Amino acid sequence: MKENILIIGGGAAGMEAATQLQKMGLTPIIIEKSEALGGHIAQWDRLFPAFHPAKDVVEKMLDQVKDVKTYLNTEVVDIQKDNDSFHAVLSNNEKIDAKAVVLATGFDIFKAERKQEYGYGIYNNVMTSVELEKFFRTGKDERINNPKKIGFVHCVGARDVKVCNTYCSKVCCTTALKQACEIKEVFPDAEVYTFYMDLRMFGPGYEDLYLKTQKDFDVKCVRGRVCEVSEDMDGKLVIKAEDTLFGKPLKMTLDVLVLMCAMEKNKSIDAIQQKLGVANNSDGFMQNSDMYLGMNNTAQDGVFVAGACTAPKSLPDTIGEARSVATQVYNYINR
Amino acid sequence: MIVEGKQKIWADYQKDIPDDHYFYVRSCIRQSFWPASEVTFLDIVRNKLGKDFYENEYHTTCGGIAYHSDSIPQETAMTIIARQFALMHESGYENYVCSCITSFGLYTETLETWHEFPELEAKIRQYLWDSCKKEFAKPKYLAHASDMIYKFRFDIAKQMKFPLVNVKTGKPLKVVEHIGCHYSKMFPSKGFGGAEYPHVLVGMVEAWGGEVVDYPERRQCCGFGFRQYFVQANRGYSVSNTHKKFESMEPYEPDLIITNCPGCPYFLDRWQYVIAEQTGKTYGKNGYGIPALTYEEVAGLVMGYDPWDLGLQVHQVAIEPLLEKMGIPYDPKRKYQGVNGKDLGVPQCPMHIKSV
Amino acid sequence: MNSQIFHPFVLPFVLGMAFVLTYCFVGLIRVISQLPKDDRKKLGRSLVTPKTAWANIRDLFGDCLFHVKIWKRNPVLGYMHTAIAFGWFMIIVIGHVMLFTLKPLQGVEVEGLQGMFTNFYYPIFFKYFAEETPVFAFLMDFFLLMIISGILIAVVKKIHSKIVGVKRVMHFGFADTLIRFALWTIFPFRLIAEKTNIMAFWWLYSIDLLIFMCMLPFTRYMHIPTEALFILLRHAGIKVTEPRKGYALAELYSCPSCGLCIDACPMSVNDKMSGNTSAYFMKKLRNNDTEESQRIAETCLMCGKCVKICPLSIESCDIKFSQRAAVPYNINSDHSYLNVISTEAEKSQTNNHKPHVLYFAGCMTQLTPKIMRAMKQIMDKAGEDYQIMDENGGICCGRPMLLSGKVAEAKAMIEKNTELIKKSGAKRLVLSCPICYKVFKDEYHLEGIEILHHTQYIEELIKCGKIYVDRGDTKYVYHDPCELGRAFEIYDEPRYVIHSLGQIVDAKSEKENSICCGGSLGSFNLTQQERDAITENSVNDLMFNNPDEIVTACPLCLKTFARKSPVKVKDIAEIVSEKL
Amino acid sequence: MDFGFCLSPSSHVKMDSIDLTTFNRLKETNPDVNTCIACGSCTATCTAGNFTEMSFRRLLLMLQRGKEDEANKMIQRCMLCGKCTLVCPRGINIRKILLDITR
Repeated sequence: MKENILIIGGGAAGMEAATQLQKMGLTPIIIEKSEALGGHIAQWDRLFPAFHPAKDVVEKMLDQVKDVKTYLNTEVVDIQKDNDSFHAVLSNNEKIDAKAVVLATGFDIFKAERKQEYGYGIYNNVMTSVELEKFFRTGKDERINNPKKIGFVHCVGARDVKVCNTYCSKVCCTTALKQACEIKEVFPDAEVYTFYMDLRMFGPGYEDLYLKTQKDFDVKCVRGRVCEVSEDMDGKLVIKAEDTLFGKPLKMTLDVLVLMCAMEKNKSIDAIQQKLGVANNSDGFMQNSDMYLGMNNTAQDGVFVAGACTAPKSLPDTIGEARSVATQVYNYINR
Repeated sequence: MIVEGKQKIWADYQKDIPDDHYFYVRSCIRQSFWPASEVTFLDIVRNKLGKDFYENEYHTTCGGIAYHSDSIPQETAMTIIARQFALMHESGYENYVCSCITSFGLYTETLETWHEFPELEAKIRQYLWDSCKKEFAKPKYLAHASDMIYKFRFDIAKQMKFPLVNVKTGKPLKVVEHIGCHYSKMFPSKGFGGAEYPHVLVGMVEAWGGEVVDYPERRQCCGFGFRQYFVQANRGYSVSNTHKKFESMEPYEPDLIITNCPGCPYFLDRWQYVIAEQTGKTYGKNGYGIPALTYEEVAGLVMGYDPWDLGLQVHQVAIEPLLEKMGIPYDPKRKYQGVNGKDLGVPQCPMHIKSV
Repeated sequence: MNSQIFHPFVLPFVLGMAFVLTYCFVGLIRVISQLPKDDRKKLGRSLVTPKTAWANIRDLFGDCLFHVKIWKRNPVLGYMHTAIAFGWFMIIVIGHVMLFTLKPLQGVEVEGLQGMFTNFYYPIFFKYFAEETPVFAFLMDFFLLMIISGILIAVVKKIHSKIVGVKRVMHFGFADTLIRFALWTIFPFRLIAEKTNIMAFWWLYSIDLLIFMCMLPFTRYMHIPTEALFILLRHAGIKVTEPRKGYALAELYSCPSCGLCIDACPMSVNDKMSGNTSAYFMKKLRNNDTEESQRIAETCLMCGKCVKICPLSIESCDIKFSQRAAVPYNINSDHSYLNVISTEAEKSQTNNHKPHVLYFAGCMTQLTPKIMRAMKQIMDKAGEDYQIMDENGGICCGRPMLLSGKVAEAKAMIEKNTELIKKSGAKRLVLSCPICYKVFKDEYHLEGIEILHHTQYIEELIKCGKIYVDRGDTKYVYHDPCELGRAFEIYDEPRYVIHSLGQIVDAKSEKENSICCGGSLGSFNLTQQERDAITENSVNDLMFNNPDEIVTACPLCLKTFARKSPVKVKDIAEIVSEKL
Repeated sequence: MDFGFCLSPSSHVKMDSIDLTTFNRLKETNPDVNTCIACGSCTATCTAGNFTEMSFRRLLLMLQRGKEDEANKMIQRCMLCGKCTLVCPRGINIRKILLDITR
């Protein structure tokens, strides 16, 4: 049994699904559009809730897929289903036949400039959570210059009908608190504020992280959304928000403002997704057949989904789904 | 500040508007407060730029003030508007340009509402017929008068005599641009540059050699806020809001404020006097205020109109320091002379803010 | 025998004796002068009143010399203390008797100043200066050996306290350690000097006495002279008013730092917390360490166990209380809003019905509504004519405010509650919370109204047949709440009630030895983790005989135990209502 | 000149210039003050809150937003009964903090 399984996307979901499928005796093939495997997680410095280095996880995952046939810098440009096999054409003109397709295309980061009132791309010291993570990884970012006051805005591009994203992006709350602690580690004298609408600490150890953020790191969590950002004469950011717990508007000057950008559906796969007959759900992510028992299945036989392509997910969620998709594919092949 | 970021937004929020042939409607407030501005506008577009802007003596208020003060229902306001459109239609025009921001906002709101609820449009059509026996056609293009000046800003720049430059230092004047709330805050796509970083006035200032200051309270309302101003007891809110803006812009030392709304220049101008009376503080240099001008007045100034013909003497804040900065000659004796040289009398000088 | 009347080696002793007597005299004057005028009068009266005079004599002997209370608690320690104190006392007494009865000495010509001092040093260094008769020699040697046997126990206790049944002992500083060694060596040196008559040991003996007496005022051994004064003051009925003045000062110096309260204290579940015990508090306050004594005063649970077991009955909780009250506050309370409430309450009592029983649940019971429900069921069943005073929330009884040392502020609440209670026209007031009970009993003036805790009330209902309960075979253990047990010795009523419901087993520590649940409002500083440790220890103690259920009579104990108990925790009213 | 109206103070809490002395002093002895999650249990159960505006949750926020006068006024209502401490899900030693604020 050496059936080809086409896995589109070489991030956490794609790599983990490939690892499991290979162990099951199938032949996974990973198509990754960027120049390396690892996806978003490879760009991350440390993981919540326990500040675990992302590198450790990524390296282990990479090691597990070292024998998996992988195409880098490659996209699927066309795909057809013929009876029970799929014929894919890659951007390098290679053709691949596979018995099943796993969509593990993950997410895109919300384009922060779309929330114009936050002035990303206009004010010098407004940055995104992804850029801050890069700073933690590399120690370099010209916006971060011994800041004294740092603010985090939650739900940028999430839970916001104004940008047509009404869903919760799930991981940003915990990420914000993690990053707030980390920036406090780098600049212990800085005052750090997070502006949240709700703090959704849904996983094990997350609430502990929240407590630690407040108690050990003295991060000030303010319930209220930053509504507008301006720049003052010194290039510092003047923000306005309401402290909704206090019932009064706040105004303060910050040196750096970090926008916790939401996950959005990775749209670069739209054309292929359409050809495979996989629809989107109301949040714009891929529609699986049902959220309980069919979370890896789609309306199309032989086409499976895993990871953040169906909804914003944390890394453990994604890995769990990748493992379950492998079982689904295996059962499908041996049906 | 990353200019490229703003330019990208400006590029995203552009609208196509026709070059010529407009049905022009005046603003209730502007023709009372700044009558010369509308005269100047028509003079510029008709005589300096050679465009066709038609006015009809039968047009009335759009009903915006009553509507925003909650004294007439939306249908009434819409019927009034339908009548203006009927006048435009009867005059053979299909491009509508209004002088008032509130009107512009209300026209936009009305057109968008009719678009979403065609049955309402049908109802208003009936109301208009029942009340006036008129039929209307919706304008093909709706623009605000400042959109026109924005559109022709480079043509105006070609005829410019006094750029927005301090003749003594050679440096560009620092200009605060203040957009009327109803210009694009309700419908960002209907204004040049959108709601967050509107370009309509910035474009003019930059085309005429000035430098725009972006201060933290830039987005704030001038303080008019219909319900706040109309009730005397609430005027404290109005002046407090204006005060907040001036406190925020003060460190930038702006030379003038340019506005595109009927109320804004009025409140930004008169409240400077009230603030000075109450706190003793003035925001310009040497006890002067910061002149708050309409875009037509600024256009008129750079094009070399006589300041007193532009009606700058009706501003509370003395204009002379700005004229001197720009090197515009003026005759102080003419300041308080009427149309035929009639002496209008010199107003009393306030305690804290210089009027001459 | 050296037939002379003076030798320079007596000088250290004489110096020491002079110093210590002067110090004690000055101290006595100071304490007396710091007493409020009324207290001084009380003291004077008590000395001549036969009843108190007898009590003084009884306790001076019983407590100071024989340490009766320590005997009761721990015979080994009792012997240790008696041996040293009584033995030393006897040596001094017999020495003086010898001095005046033995012929050879009366022949010695003593005159003037020297003669005065000889009265001091003769009995002490008798064997150096004179010959004893065999009877006296035997008595002196007997008591000397008795003291040394006591000291041997002390040495053992110091090396390994558990042998003598003590878990935790005080940790002392340099001065206390030095004087202890001085004390331990005084008597062996005396023995050696007397038996060998080596001059060096006479010197060592005398110098040892000098060290001991000079250090005495600055160490815990000051309790030896102070205790006598303290007993007199206590019997005069004097109370603590200020933390370091008058009576409190006498108490501070009377505390021998014996450390018995350390093992008794509920906080002694770990080393860190055992530093919060009364012995340390007294020591810090004696040393004028205001910050630390303040911290301990505010950490104390105020369970009163240390006071109960103190061999001297030192009221350390009162001193802590006065220490709390001594803190200045920048913001004072304003409870003027309570005025409005009374009119509200009046409105709700328009029907003019005067209930027989008024039930006041209290704040803590608001958090344990099952107690209130059970009480309602019981009172309904008993057909009582009752009214609930705070069904929709009431005014705090004032005890927690008092515990913070804010006496005047507590008064506002006490007055308002008094007014409401009196207005109700009820004859009896039933309380579910011992915290309330304590303050109602101590601070409220409710003449003509009987104040009952619900344990007492339920017992009465059962006894007079107003309610009938079924006896089951559940094994209950009863936890004595501090403010019901130790404060008012209500031990039997709850046990009677529980006994009529099922089997009652003993806890390891009971009644006056009951361990605080850890939830006490008395403490301000304890963290949740520290409280949890206390609660766990207390639960373990209650679980000693594997009961099926823990029964308590305090809503706060109930709530606290419920966090940590392996078995169900119920209020006494609850178990009664279950078996009605 | 009397206009019949006047400048009203801004309702904004100006975080750049507020005085946090009391809160910072509290934080040193009670690191717990940072851990409130504004669940409101303390307010809901408050004995004094039954009759007044007393709310510990709000009190803490007042101190964090520089409204010391308001906080000082509110705290006078407290009866120190300790119910708040018993219900706090974060185990904040509220009674102790209340006492410390008034010192």
